[in-house]
Amino acid sequence: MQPLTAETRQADETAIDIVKLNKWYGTFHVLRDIDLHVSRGERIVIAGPSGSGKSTLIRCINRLEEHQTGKIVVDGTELTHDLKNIDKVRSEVGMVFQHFNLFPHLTILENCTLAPIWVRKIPRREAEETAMHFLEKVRIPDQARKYPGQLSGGQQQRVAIARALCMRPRIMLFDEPTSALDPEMIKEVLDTMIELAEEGMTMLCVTHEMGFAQAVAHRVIFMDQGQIVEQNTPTEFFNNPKSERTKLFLSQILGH
Amino acid sequence: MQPLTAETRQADETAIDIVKLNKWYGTFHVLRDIDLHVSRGERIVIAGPSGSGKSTLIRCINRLEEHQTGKIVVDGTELTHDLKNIDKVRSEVGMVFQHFNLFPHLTILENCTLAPIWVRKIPRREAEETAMHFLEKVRIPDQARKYPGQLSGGQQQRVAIARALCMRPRIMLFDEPTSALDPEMIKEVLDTMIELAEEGMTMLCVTHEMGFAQAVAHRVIFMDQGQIVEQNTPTEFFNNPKSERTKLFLSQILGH
Amino acid sequence: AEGDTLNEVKTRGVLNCGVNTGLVGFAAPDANGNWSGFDVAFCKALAAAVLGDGEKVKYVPLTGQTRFTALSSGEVDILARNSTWTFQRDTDLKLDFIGVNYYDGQGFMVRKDQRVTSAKELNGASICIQTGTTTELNLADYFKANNMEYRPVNIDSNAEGEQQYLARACDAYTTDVSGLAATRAAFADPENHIILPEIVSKEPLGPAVRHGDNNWGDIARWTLYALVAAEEYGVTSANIDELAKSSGNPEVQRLLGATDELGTMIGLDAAWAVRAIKAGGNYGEIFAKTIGEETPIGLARGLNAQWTQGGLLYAMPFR
Amino acid sequence: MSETHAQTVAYVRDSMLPPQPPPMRSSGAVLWLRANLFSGPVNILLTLIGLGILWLIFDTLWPWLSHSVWNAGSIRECRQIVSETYGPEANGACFAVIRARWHQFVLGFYPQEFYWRPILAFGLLFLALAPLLFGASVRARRIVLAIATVLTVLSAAMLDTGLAVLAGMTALMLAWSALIDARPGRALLASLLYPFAGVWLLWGGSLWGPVMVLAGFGVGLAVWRVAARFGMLAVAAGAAAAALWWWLVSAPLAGLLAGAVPLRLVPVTSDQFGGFVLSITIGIAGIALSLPIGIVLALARRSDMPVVKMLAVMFIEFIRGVPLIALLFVASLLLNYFLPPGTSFDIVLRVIIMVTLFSAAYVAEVIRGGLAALPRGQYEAADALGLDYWKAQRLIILPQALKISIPGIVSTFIGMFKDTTLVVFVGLFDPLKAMSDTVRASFEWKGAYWEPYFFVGAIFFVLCFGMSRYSMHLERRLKRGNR
Amino acid sequence: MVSYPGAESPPFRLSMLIYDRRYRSLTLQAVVFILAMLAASWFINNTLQNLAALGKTLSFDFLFRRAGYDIPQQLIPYNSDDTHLRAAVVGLLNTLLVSFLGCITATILGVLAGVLRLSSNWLIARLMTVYVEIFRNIPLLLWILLILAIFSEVLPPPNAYRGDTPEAGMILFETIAPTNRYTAIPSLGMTNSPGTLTFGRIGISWAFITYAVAFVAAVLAHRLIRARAQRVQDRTGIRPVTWWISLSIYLLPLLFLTWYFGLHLVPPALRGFNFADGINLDNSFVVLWLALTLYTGAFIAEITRAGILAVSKGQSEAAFALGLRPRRTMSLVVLPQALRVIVPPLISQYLNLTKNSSLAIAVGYMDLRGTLGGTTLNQTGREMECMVLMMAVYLVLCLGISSGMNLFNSGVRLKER
Ligand SMILES: Nc1ncnc2c1ncn2[C@@H]1O[C@H](COP(=O)(O)OP(=O)(O)OP(=O)(O)O)[C@@H](O)[C@H]1O
Ligand SMILES: Nc1ncnc2c1ncn2[C@@H]1O[C@H](COP(=O)(O)OP(=O)(O)OP(=O)(O)O)[C@@H](O)[C@H]1O
Ligand SMILES: [Mg+2]
Ligand SMILES: [Mg+2]
Repeated sequence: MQPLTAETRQADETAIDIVKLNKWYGTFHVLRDIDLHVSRGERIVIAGPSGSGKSTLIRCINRLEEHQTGKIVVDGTELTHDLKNIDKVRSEVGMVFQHFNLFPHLTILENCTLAPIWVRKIPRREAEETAMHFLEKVRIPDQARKYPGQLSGGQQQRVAIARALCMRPRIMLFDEPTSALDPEMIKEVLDTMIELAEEGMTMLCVTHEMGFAQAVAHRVIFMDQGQIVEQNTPTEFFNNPKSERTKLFLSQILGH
Repeated sequence: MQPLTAETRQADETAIDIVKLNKWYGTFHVLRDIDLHVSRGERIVIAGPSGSGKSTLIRCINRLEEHQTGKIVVDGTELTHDLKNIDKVRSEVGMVFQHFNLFPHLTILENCTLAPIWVRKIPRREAEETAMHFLEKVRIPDQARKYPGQLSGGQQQRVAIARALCMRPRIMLFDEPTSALDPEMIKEVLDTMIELAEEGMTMLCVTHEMGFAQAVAHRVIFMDQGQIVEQNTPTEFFNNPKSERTKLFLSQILGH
Repeated sequence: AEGDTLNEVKTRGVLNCGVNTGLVGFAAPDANGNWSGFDVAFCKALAAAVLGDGEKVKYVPLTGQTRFTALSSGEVDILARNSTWTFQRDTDLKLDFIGVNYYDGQGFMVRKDQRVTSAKELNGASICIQTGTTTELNLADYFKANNMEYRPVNIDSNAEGEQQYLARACDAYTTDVSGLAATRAAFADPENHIILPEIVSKEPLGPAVRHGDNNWGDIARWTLYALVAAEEYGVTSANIDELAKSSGNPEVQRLLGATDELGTMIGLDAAWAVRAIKAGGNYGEIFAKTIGEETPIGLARGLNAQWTQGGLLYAMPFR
Repeated sequence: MSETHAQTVAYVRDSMLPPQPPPMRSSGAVLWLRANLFSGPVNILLTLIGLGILWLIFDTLWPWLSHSVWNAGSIRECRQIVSETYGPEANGACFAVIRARWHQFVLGFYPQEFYWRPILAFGLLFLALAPLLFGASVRARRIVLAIATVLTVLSAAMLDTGLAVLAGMTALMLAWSALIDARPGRALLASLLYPFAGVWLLWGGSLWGPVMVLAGFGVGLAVWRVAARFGMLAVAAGAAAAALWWWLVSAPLAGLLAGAVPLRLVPVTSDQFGGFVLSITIGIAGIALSLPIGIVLALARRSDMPVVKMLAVMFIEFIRGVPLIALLFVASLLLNYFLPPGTSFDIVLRVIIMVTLFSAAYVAEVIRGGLAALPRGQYEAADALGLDYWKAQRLIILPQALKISIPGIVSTFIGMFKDTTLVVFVGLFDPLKAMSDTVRASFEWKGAYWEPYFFVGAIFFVLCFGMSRYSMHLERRLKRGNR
Repeated sequence: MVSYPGAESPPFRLSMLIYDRRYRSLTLQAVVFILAMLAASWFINNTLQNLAALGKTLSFDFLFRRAGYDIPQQLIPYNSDDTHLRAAVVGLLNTLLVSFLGCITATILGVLAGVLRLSSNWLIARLMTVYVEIFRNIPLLLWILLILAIFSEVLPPPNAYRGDTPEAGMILFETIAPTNRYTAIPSLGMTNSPGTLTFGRIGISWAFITYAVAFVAAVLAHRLIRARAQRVQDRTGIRPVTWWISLSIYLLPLLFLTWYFGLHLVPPALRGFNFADGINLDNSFVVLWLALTLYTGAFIAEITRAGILAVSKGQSEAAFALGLRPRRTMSLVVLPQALRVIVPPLISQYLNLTKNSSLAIAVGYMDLRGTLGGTTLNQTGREMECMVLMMAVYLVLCLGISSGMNLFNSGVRLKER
């Protein structure tokens, strides 16, 4: 709504800016000097061996984890200890978890309208309309009155995506969204994500689904031991890995 | 040790002989007129839809379930109510469960030595050596002092295999040994089983891992509604199924 | 502090009176929860004197163990629960006994077929005793002094004591003689039980108030004396209205507020004593109605007769 | 691989076998006996022992029960009737004492003409609880409502309640039931009003008292709503407003209103409470008050703020480390010392406070277990959606944690309800000991030991067993997951 | 705190007290702490004022005054001339005694009932269910009163044992006389007593010490034998039979000492009103013990059952599949796992039992509440001091038990990833 001055445009074009991010668990150094700049509309896939800090990085972006040094600026708001900033960032950033984390005591529709109603203070009627819109988008509008326990894993994960979208976030984070699913269901979820990607949503996605990465990512980031080891376009990354570790990793995941 | 007369040779070449086996749960007829002859060294994969009685059949063989009519002869011993026979059969037959069923309060090594010491009355030292031997075989000798809870699923299942092997059984039964595992771990376990197969162990395995079946099975048995519907060599079974049900089933599991 | 209790009671409109949880004749609720008995009658008289209505009493049943604390913590305004006046209670426990309404002594009850005739023969006996009472201490002292042994069977209430004694879980039941009589009276076969002649202690029972509020103590004390004096001068609930108008005895006139307004000196009105006496009658009437020889309890006046009759009851002069 | 066996194995079933009935082995009474009672020497021995025990119990209880007398004026009469009918040696129960005094065990010294009030109060309790406890199944709820209504009106009718009052009761209960059935959302609100109605019915007095207390909550809520933007400050402001209301406004206003419209029931004081009315009042007040306190304590104990956590731990461990009797003695002996000089309030209220604190500590531990059982993912998902701490607790965490904890909470409640018998030791008339003693203190019923225990025990058993069955039913329903 | 290289902290602003996560928590805690302190000081202030108004002061002097009352059951010598403190200790020991014995018997009963509830015997399983449900759903107080009534109404008075044709007879070879006051059991007598060791007023018989030493030695020897058997098994795989050696290690010294000291039972005999010579176990004690046992046993039965059911069926199946016999499966696989589930709630039942023992008040058993919180409180009027002291003792007891439980828990927790 504001006229785009040079500065706001600058901020407007940057979705996430991470500078010299460091994080420790106790004395264990999980994230080491991470620098990452994500532009609006960019889609990034993060890969790497288990324990390399991918989840931690993602979770730092909406402050599910606190970082110790460095700077994270999300959509123009710097993440500090200030609660207002944290709230602001969280309502701008949607997150989809590996294990869905739907609220089992609420119906699908209630899952989707809860945050809009209580955080965004949107009237219930309106929130429900939005929710149905996104449920249609993930192709399960008919399940709206059911409870999460009654859906299959793939459906649940799609609900989780819809739930995040209902807050109309500018950025979506995915932490291995398909790895807890049975093979048949993976495809449903990936399809939904690809559709989202096509709409130009800014996305950060931790995943090992290489097909997905090839299809939608602008950039693939490879992490190991808490550091970004390599980043590149998907084609380059898969066909022409530079570092030894990346090669080793790719041979493992593609091998099996 | 005995000279091989015609009879003992006969018995010696037959590992399991099942004749007209029928079993009911209450009034529910789970196993219907099962006839199955397994020769020594034979490797059989049992497949079939859920609830078709695969597990029940396997569990009848080492008398975890009682059958009502018919005859089961394992390694020359008929399973009756006679406790001695049951003990004998059980110490000849190793079993690996879907959910591993390791003893969580004992270390890996203790899990493996418990039965040899208390059932076979083997000196501890010797039992431990055997256990280490088999743990090496499943490639986790370094975990021997840990507790099951500290291992990954794949490692746990391999321990379960080692535990069964420590009793030096002549026959191994597997009940969906990989279906509770994450995809990466399935391979570890299948590799171990293939190795076993190569050593000529008699094996009955309930599984839906078709790659495994193709690679090691002599015979695939397809069950439905408590009956053996079709059996054939893996190649024939997969490429040229005869019965309608088999075709339907194969289209489902291979489709995904 | 001074004057507080009276004001509190007046504003509250109800007198909180601590009574026994159930001792027939002294204080016990009937099937409808109406309390009656010797101690209850005193509560009523006091309430009538202070509040003008003998029914404005809330009875707070107290066990032997909770009674004094209930009084000191202010839960009750007065404790009318057959409690013995002792030095320690009067001083260390910070209570004020306002007088004696029943002169009692501790005795023993045994069954006749035991052929015991004296407490001195009770060596080695099991004796039922209510915990938290002076009888517990007296018993210990008595047996010690006589170089005898006994097995205490501790009980929590009179009802339980009765049950244990009747079941022969103890050879003797000890408590105040009045209590023994009341208990025995309720037996199916009172004739088979005797109360031994030894009285092992003096048990002057009386109502008590908290230390520190002397005015309230005065009110309670003189209400008690009013009841006693009324008997002495022949004032009864029947003739009191008449006497209040026409008595020739100056003491009675003062007592009944016809001449001197004694009541105002203690913060009440002139007719306080009239109301107190009318509530349940004078001391003698109350005694006769609740525990006297006509009642199942069947206690003789004995020590509790007026001093003029050879007893110990002696009201201080109303002057 | 498979060449050795290839030729022999090919097999296709052409027709499926139909299921057969099982062979005749697993049915028949003799077989059942054999399998369940006499399946081995150990089992035969056990069965014989069991039969022996059964016989022993039967042999002692049956003559006593079968020779029972229901119509007599006193225990002596009872004994006479028994020995006349069944011979001099016979021993029979004298349930006449229950017949004569049952109202005393149940209703204590509550004034006879107002018996309908406690009965209505407890009848309404079921209506209040129905939407909470039996919300899942419409049928179960209707059954409970119908039974509660019919029983309430019936028992009131049996106790000589006036026709007008009866009609009023019936109308009220039917209307409320209809509300529950038609508008469950509204019914929940009505349930919230119940405590005030219950208090008014039981203790009587002016209706304006409870209404003013209720209004205080309304005022607090309104202030909080208005100031909601300020977060935590709003809560403080709401609490302060409510406190001010109760402290300054409510009493005079209530007096004023009572002057204008005297909605009054005859007051009944706590010393007239006794028997099961007392137990149930203490029990229900205790659980209703201890739940919120327990929740706060549980949250505090799981808090990551060390001071808050430490205070909660200290409180909980202190309460749990001390016998209830000691706390009751504190209520009766010491509580007055802790309050400003001159305050002295009802012993029943004091006992309720202590019982509340006591069960709050246990409830807190149960709820803490429920909270711990929730997966971390639930907290994280709530965080990620931008819900703040209190919203997350209220909307996401507590509904789930409480659901998990219901069985534990119910068993805490059962324990507490049983413990209400201990109030006898501070001079209150509990149904078990004090009431029995009182009844036995009368000349007619002296010596009736067993019958009162039998009667009171049976009522306790029915109530507690009912509750425990209910919680088991819930447990099963919860295990099946969310529908 | 660990400090991190390059961690900078922004300047402090007042609004951070509420909006900064770190400070907000501090603010909140400060507020809560101040409120708590205010409340506490308010209570304390009130108390002091009230006490002052009554002219009472807090003082524990009364503990050292003469108690003046007798206690029926005493584990250490006590008479009415002793101090209130000693009376309180006698009461505490009585509490401990009934709690300790109650825990043991309740465990035995409860475990038995719990296991039998799972028995395949229909009748026994039902009977146990009935037992558990009846005892769990009726107040403990009723059980205490009921059992007390049974004891005092049904059992004969000592008098009934008198005369040539007594109405009642002693049981168990004329050694035990249950009466409605106490159960008279034989005491131990010695013809060849080695004397006693005395500490102040507490005496311990040398014979007892000798027995204790012999028993401890036997336990140690038994352990050695077991260890040796284990070694033999480890070496050869076959466990030697040792039970008869162990048995004789326990029994032989016992028999020898008994012979040497001339130890024998002295049966109770009726003298005057009561039995003498033997030991009289007061009914108040026996009734409380029995009621606590039956009541807590019902809860323990449930715990046991749940614990056994908690071990998944897969565990015993796996053991069967390995050829282990049911008995071995129970002892090697199921029980060790069930114990982990059983012990924590079991301990909290022990806590409950200990606290419930304060219901001694209903039978007049002189426990801690009966002495310190009962007669002493009443005679001295020191309610504040007595209650505080009594609650402190219970608190210490309970916290002691539950910290023991925590130790056990952390010791046996299953190792997880
Ligand atoms: N709360 C925690 N406390 C201590 N260490 C932790 C914590 N959470 C994660 N870690 C450690 O931090 C490292 C990085 O964890 P992270 O979950 O980010 O890895 P990841 O790359 O997402 O791995 P995966 O593919 O297994 O999910 C791991 O070594 C992990 O053990
Ligand atoms: N203990 C039991 N009591 C009654 N019915 C049982 C029992 N165990 C299994 N069944 C039933 O017997 C049938 C066969 O069960 P079984 O476990 O052998 O099937 P399965 O072929 O192994 O299936 P899955 O692939 O799901 O493991 C199923 O219908 C099952 O519901
Ligand atoms: Mg991760
Ligand atoms: Mg199966």
